[in-house]
Amino acid sequence: MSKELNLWLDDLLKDIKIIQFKRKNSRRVRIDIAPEALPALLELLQGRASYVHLSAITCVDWIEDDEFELVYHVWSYETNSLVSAHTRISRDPGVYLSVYDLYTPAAFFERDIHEMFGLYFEGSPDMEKFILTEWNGPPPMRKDFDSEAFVNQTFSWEEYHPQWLKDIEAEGGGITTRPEDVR
Amino acid sequence: MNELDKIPVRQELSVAEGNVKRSNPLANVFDELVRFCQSRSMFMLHYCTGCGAIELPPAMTSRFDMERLGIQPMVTPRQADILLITGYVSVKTLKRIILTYEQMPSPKYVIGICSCTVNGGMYWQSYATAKVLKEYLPVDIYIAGCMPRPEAVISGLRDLMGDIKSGRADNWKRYFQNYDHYLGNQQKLFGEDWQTPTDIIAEAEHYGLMTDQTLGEHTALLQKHQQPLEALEFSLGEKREKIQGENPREKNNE
Amino acid sequence: MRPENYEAIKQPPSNEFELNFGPNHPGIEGNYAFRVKLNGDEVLSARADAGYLHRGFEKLMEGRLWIQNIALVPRICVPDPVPMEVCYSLAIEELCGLEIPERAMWLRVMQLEMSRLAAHLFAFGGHAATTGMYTPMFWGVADRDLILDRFEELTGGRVYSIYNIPGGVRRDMPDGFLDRLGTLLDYLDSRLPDYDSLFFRNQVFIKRARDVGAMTQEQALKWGVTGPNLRATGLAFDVRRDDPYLVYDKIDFDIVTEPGGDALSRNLVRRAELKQSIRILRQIIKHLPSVKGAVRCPIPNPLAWNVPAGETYTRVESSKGELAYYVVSNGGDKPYRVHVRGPSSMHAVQVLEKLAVGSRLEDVAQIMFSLDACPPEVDR
Amino acid sequence: MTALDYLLLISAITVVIALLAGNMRVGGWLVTILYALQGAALLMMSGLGYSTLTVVQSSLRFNVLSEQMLWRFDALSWFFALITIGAGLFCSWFASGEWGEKYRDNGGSLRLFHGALALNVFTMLVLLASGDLLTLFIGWELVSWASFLIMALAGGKAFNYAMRYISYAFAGAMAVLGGLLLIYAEVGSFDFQSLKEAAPQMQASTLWLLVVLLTAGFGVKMAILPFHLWQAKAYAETPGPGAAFLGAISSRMGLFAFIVVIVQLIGISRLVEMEIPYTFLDAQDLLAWIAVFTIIIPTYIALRQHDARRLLAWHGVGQTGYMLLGLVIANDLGSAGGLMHVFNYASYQAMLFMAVVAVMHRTGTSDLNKLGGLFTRMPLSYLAMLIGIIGLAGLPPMNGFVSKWLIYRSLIVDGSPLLFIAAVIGTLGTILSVYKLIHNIFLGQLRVEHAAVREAPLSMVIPMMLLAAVVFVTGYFPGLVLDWTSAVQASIGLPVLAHHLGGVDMKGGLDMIWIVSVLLVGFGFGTLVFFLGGRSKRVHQLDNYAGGHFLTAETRYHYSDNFYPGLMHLIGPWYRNSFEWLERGVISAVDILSTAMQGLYRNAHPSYLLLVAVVFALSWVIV
Amino acid sequence: MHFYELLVELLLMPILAFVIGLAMVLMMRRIGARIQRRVGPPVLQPIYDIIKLYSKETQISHGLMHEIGIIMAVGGFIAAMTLLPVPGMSGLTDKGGAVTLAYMLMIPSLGMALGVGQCANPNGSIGISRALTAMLAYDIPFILVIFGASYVYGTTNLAEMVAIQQQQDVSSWGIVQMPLLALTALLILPATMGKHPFEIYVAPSEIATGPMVEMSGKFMGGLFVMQCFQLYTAGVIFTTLFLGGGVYWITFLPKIFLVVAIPMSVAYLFPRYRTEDVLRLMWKWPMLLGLIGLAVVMK
Repeated sequence: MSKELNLWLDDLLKDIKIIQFKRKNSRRVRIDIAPEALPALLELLQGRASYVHLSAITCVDWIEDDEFELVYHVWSYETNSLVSAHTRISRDPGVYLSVYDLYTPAAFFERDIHEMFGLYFEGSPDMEKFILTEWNGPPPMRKDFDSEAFVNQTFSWEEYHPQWLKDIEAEGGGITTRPEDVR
Repeated sequence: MNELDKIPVRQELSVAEGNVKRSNPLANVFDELVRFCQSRSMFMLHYCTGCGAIELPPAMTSRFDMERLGIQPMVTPRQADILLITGYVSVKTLKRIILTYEQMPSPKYVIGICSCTVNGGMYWQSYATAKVLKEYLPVDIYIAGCMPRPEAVISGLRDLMGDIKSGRADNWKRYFQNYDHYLGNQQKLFGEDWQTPTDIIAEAEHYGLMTDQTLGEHTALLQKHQQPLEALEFSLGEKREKIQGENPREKNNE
Repeated sequence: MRPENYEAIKQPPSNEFELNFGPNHPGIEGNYAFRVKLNGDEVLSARADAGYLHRGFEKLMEGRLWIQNIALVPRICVPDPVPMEVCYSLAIEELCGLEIPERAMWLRVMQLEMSRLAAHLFAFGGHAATTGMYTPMFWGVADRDLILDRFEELTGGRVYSIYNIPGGVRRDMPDGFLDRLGTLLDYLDSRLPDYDSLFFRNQVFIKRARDVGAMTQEQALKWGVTGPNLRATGLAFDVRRDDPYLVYDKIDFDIVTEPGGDALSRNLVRRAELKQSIRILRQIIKHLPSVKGAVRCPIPNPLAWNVPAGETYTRVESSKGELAYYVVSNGGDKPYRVHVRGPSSMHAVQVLEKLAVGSRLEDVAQIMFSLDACPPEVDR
Repeated sequence: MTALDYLLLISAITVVIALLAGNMRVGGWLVTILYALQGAALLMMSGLGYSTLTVVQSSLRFNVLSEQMLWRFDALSWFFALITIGAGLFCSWFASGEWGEKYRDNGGSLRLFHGALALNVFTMLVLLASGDLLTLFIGWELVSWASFLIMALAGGKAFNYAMRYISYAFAGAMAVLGGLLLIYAEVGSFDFQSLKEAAPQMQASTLWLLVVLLTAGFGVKMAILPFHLWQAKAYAETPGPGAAFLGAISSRMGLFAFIVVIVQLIGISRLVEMEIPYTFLDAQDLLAWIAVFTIIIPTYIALRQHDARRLLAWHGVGQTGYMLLGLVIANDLGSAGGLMHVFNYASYQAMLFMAVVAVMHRTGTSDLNKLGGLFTRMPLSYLAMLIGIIGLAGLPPMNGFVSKWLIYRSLIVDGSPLLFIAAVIGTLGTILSVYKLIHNIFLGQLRVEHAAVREAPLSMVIPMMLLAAVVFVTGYFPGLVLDWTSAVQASIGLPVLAHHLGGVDMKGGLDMIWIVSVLLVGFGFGTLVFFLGGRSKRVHQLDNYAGGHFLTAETRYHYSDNFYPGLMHLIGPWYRNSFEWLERGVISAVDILSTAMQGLYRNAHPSYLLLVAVVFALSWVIV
Repeated sequence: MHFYELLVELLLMPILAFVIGLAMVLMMRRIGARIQRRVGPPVLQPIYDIIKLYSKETQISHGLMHEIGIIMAVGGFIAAMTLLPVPGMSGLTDKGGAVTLAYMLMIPSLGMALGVGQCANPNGSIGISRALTAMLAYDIPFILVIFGASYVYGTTNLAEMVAIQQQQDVSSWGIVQMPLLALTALLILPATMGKHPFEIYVAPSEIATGPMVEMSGKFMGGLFVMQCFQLYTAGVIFTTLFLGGGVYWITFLPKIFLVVAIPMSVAYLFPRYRTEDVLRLMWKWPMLLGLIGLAVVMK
């Protein structure tokens, strides 16, 4: 039964022109689709093909292409298979449609992506900050945010070379640190 | 001799004020009794600030049983004596930790558990975690490890007990005495309008712990931003209105 | 918490008041906050507030070598770290097309199930403590500690074992380990009746937990609930069976369901899963000696390992629910993007907010602990 | 001129002065002084209170229909008059200062207020002085109208509640009138003495009718159970100290009339003989149970109120039950308890109302959900309320404990466990709701808009403090009041309680001097133990535990509404407003009946009437 | 002469109560530890805790009422202790009997309630609301028991009750005379001590330990002292009403410790009830038993 459904779905999706379809194995399907068509695809998958479980929405920042890739992982409890729908949207202005009306869990993922990547989802119920409520910097998951530089600029470090160690070193012992390792 | 043995475990920073003997021998005995009781009854705050907290339940429960040593978990900072910082502190948590620490009644002790409290640990790259805990709070004891085992935690607590008994564990006084220093570090991280509801300066004055290090440029900045949170003393007459009139904020509004 | 809020603002005349569950509160799991508005003891609105444990894992992982991240991932979920390692390793293996030896698979499953046992024992204690019963917590944590001893023997670490590496596991188990594990399982088996009569069949507890935080199967599916919480609404779904990984398809175990969907059902599902995990471990003890071979396959120099470009979505069943990693590689020596889908990111946020509204003050903590939400998974 | 004449005369003058000078700045003080003069006149008769004097006649008397109408004071009247004048004195004192000015500025007529208050006192004194049933009835009617006057002063909603009261009062007066006519028909005289002599010979059925009519009639004023609906709202809406006065004494007039007619003239022992058929109850039990339900039901209604004045007014209804219960038990302990409770209750109820009015005066609201944290701003009002609630809840060391103790003890002696438990349920309910009262007003978070609130003015604080002193001193030395109640017991023919200054002489007795002293010493030791610890540092209320969060001023961090949710989950469904339904049903029935009557008058066609007459005639002929 | 003896008694009784109470707290914690399969605190732990709390350098107060509340709580118990007869000392038992005692014991609760109210913390207020509701639950059966005992012994004077029970051997003890009432009292004992499963008002995971939420240092120490008195009171009242009271310390002490140990040993096996379940439970079984017992003793 579930095999048949899978095959039916494969046939169906292969016929649609605007999408790229790729079956990885019996349980994983990758679909690449234009951003305009993605909600329609998800509606189809959810409504007609029983992909009721939104496992995750992932955002990938392809900074060289100046694009965000959004990946919607949906799972079907009936056919036991997972469809990953990939779509790419422009980094600027970074606005996309919410799929909250189809999948309730989308609210969390979209909110998360909003604060981590600065990508805004229209129609999402809650775009308030959640994890980074007390963070004033840029969205940190963007590739152009350099965490290490920020850390070096903001925080100071524990002195790894205290007086007692210097005393030991003066006697000719201690831990040696190569100059290039000193930060 | 191994060189590691030469490394002092404890950093003697200054002469501990708590250790100053009083001239009256009876008072000395009394002080010792009090310190003994303080060391044998430590209430620890129930605040899982980081992942090291996972080793606290084993230390508390049947296998290691902290209550043997008189250590009990307590719910609110008001009842607690020791604040265990169990691991990395994100900036958001650090604000709560400082709030909590200031609400604790002294003598209070801070224990930094896990390597992250020393120098950021494996999150040294992270934009979200504060690295050196002792810049923001006076830490009494570090228990290193990622994460330290329950035995290590208990051993650290026993060291603290020894310190309390001998009067050496008085870092809480340092917070009052060097408030400007700590506040400066906090302001650097949280922005200059940072304030907590606890009026540390007034408390230092109340308990006679003011030094010339207590006040400084940072506390001046604090007082500029702070709406003074005076205790609601009761009043029978018109006193209130005067205070309202002197309210600096209202003046600013005009 | 903006300081300027200390300024006088006229308070609205209102019958509501606010209460903060957490971050410093025994009714909250870990470092997490839950702000509720109440009238009397009825919750009118609830708002989750996370980020106290945020370390930016996903960002950190982008800056480290593939192999370095193995040390980072278990720290995402503290009570149940092993599935994190396994899931991440599986992702790399899939990207590289590595075939890991069968013995490594069995060892991984053994470790996963031990971790599940430990996490469930921990979860009961927390749930019991929210209803004011501390004895199961004391017992459960002490018994969990015995499992941690076995972990230590197997891997060298009590909590964070970092035993899995891409391509297998770090080392084979010591001699006589399976016997000691068997003894431990016998002990745990013998303890279960005590737990039953103390806790699972305690009438007062049942009275407290029944109909608390109840959701129907439709709601659970709609809200993206997974794992034991989904099974407690009567749907027999388990990633281990329905999207099998490692050698779970060779192992015989039942998927336990309960019809109620409330805190009690969730608790009973975990209780039955303890039994199932013990059963799986017994099978492993029986089967493992017959699987010979290496415990890891040859891998390139881990310090200069360029994983082929590609992306993969791997899922495992952790003790909290469906755990998934989406790993993208651009062919470099570091991951281009790792996305962790912690099961609690649903349970601790949306589901908790929805279940808490309309419930009673007494039950808020219980709902959170019965969902077995793990805040670090949310914060990452 | 006897002392009673002076008293009534001064009281009448007070009314006149109040009406003339009420609006003036000194008017209130003048009236207050006149109340003090009334008190002095009363003290001239203080022999009544110590059994050295049995009766003081008034020289005013005249004959109507061969019946001599006369006015006189005995120990009972004196005891009640003491409370009345005391309440009047403190209330008018309270109203004379800033409160009155504010009242006048807000458009109220201070002249009418003082006039109505004085009129109330005067009519009550007239009622208390009644020497026969006819004067009793006249006094009764006067009091009803005077109360209506003060209740209706505020207009609007208050007027509606007052109208409700007056319709109840009319119905009650009709019942009393019926009872009096029945007595006249049976006894042939309105004289007290003749009724007392005739009562033992009366038939049970007549007596039943009499008891039911009179208890119902007097009960309306007391607001005992089926007739309790009017009181709380009407009292709560009365302006300021008027509510304190009414709450303290007004409904006690019903109890007075009840004592005079039922306890004194008919006698409780006669009630015991009147058994209710098919049950094991008699009339005394019936009254006791009515009293007990009057305790429980209004007390638990009070628990649900979120307006401070309503809450207190409902407690007023509930506390009536204790007095009635004590008097119906009618042994030495019980009746002393009931009578003492009249005094105690008046003292702390007036004080509680005053404290609430003081809070209203400063903050403009008595809604328990809009207040909080006023302790630091109004400490003396808080002290008054604290002493008041300890009294109301019946805890040592205040006087409320003594009267309740007497009632409990009488129930133990009487061997009535169910009544005892019911009374305790009432007490516990009182404790719950008074804690809510004091917590929501004075404790908890101080609201931002109340940050600049000041203590009430001295003119309001001093009466409260004096009443607080009364409450504490009569709790410390209950013998002071027990002297008076013993005199009353002797005068109305009940067994007299053996007592001393500190309490009750009996096996398992009570000595409040010891108890309170040890309590005070205990507090002293508690203080010593407290000061063993270091000096305490006061912190701001926002420096508070909030789960590790930062509290801000706009956070509502005060638990006020639905204060006992756990209890309400259990007993909440039992609040069905049955009595409201009943009242509405009766109103509808009366409405239908009156419409029908009206129809008969307006649309009466002679043919219908003829038809009816013919049918009657025929039926008479045939039958 | 007699007056001075009385004064000495009044001074001694609270001190003894406190010391015995400390031992009871230790016993409670040890019993808990044993049930939880661990060692438990050292012998002097309760006294360490109290000394530590009183010796805190920072004493945070939320205002005058916060302080007076604690004074009332401790002082009220100190006063109430003089109404409890112990071997050789009857204190003020003849100045106020069982009913007075029942009401005196509400003074500390009231004091604590007022003190907690001043803290302006809703957690505390909810705790007090729950505590008062629980009081409403258990006080009704408790008063019923007191009524029954007073009726049977013919007095409310606790010392006289002891004397009556001591007239003969065990057969004259209250527990033999009125077993059902004794059972009622035993059922409500955990509730009067505020122990599981009736520990609704401290409930750490719900309201962060309720009334204690803002208590620190000596305030908390006061509550610890109060707990000692509370356990002692529960033990002595039950013993006096039903177990023949105390004539010799050697028999009296085991009795009161036994009475306190019974609810303690079941306390660690239960979660806590919800508030309304406490009410329902208390108003159902103990009331029913008590009423039947009352009917039996009153015939």
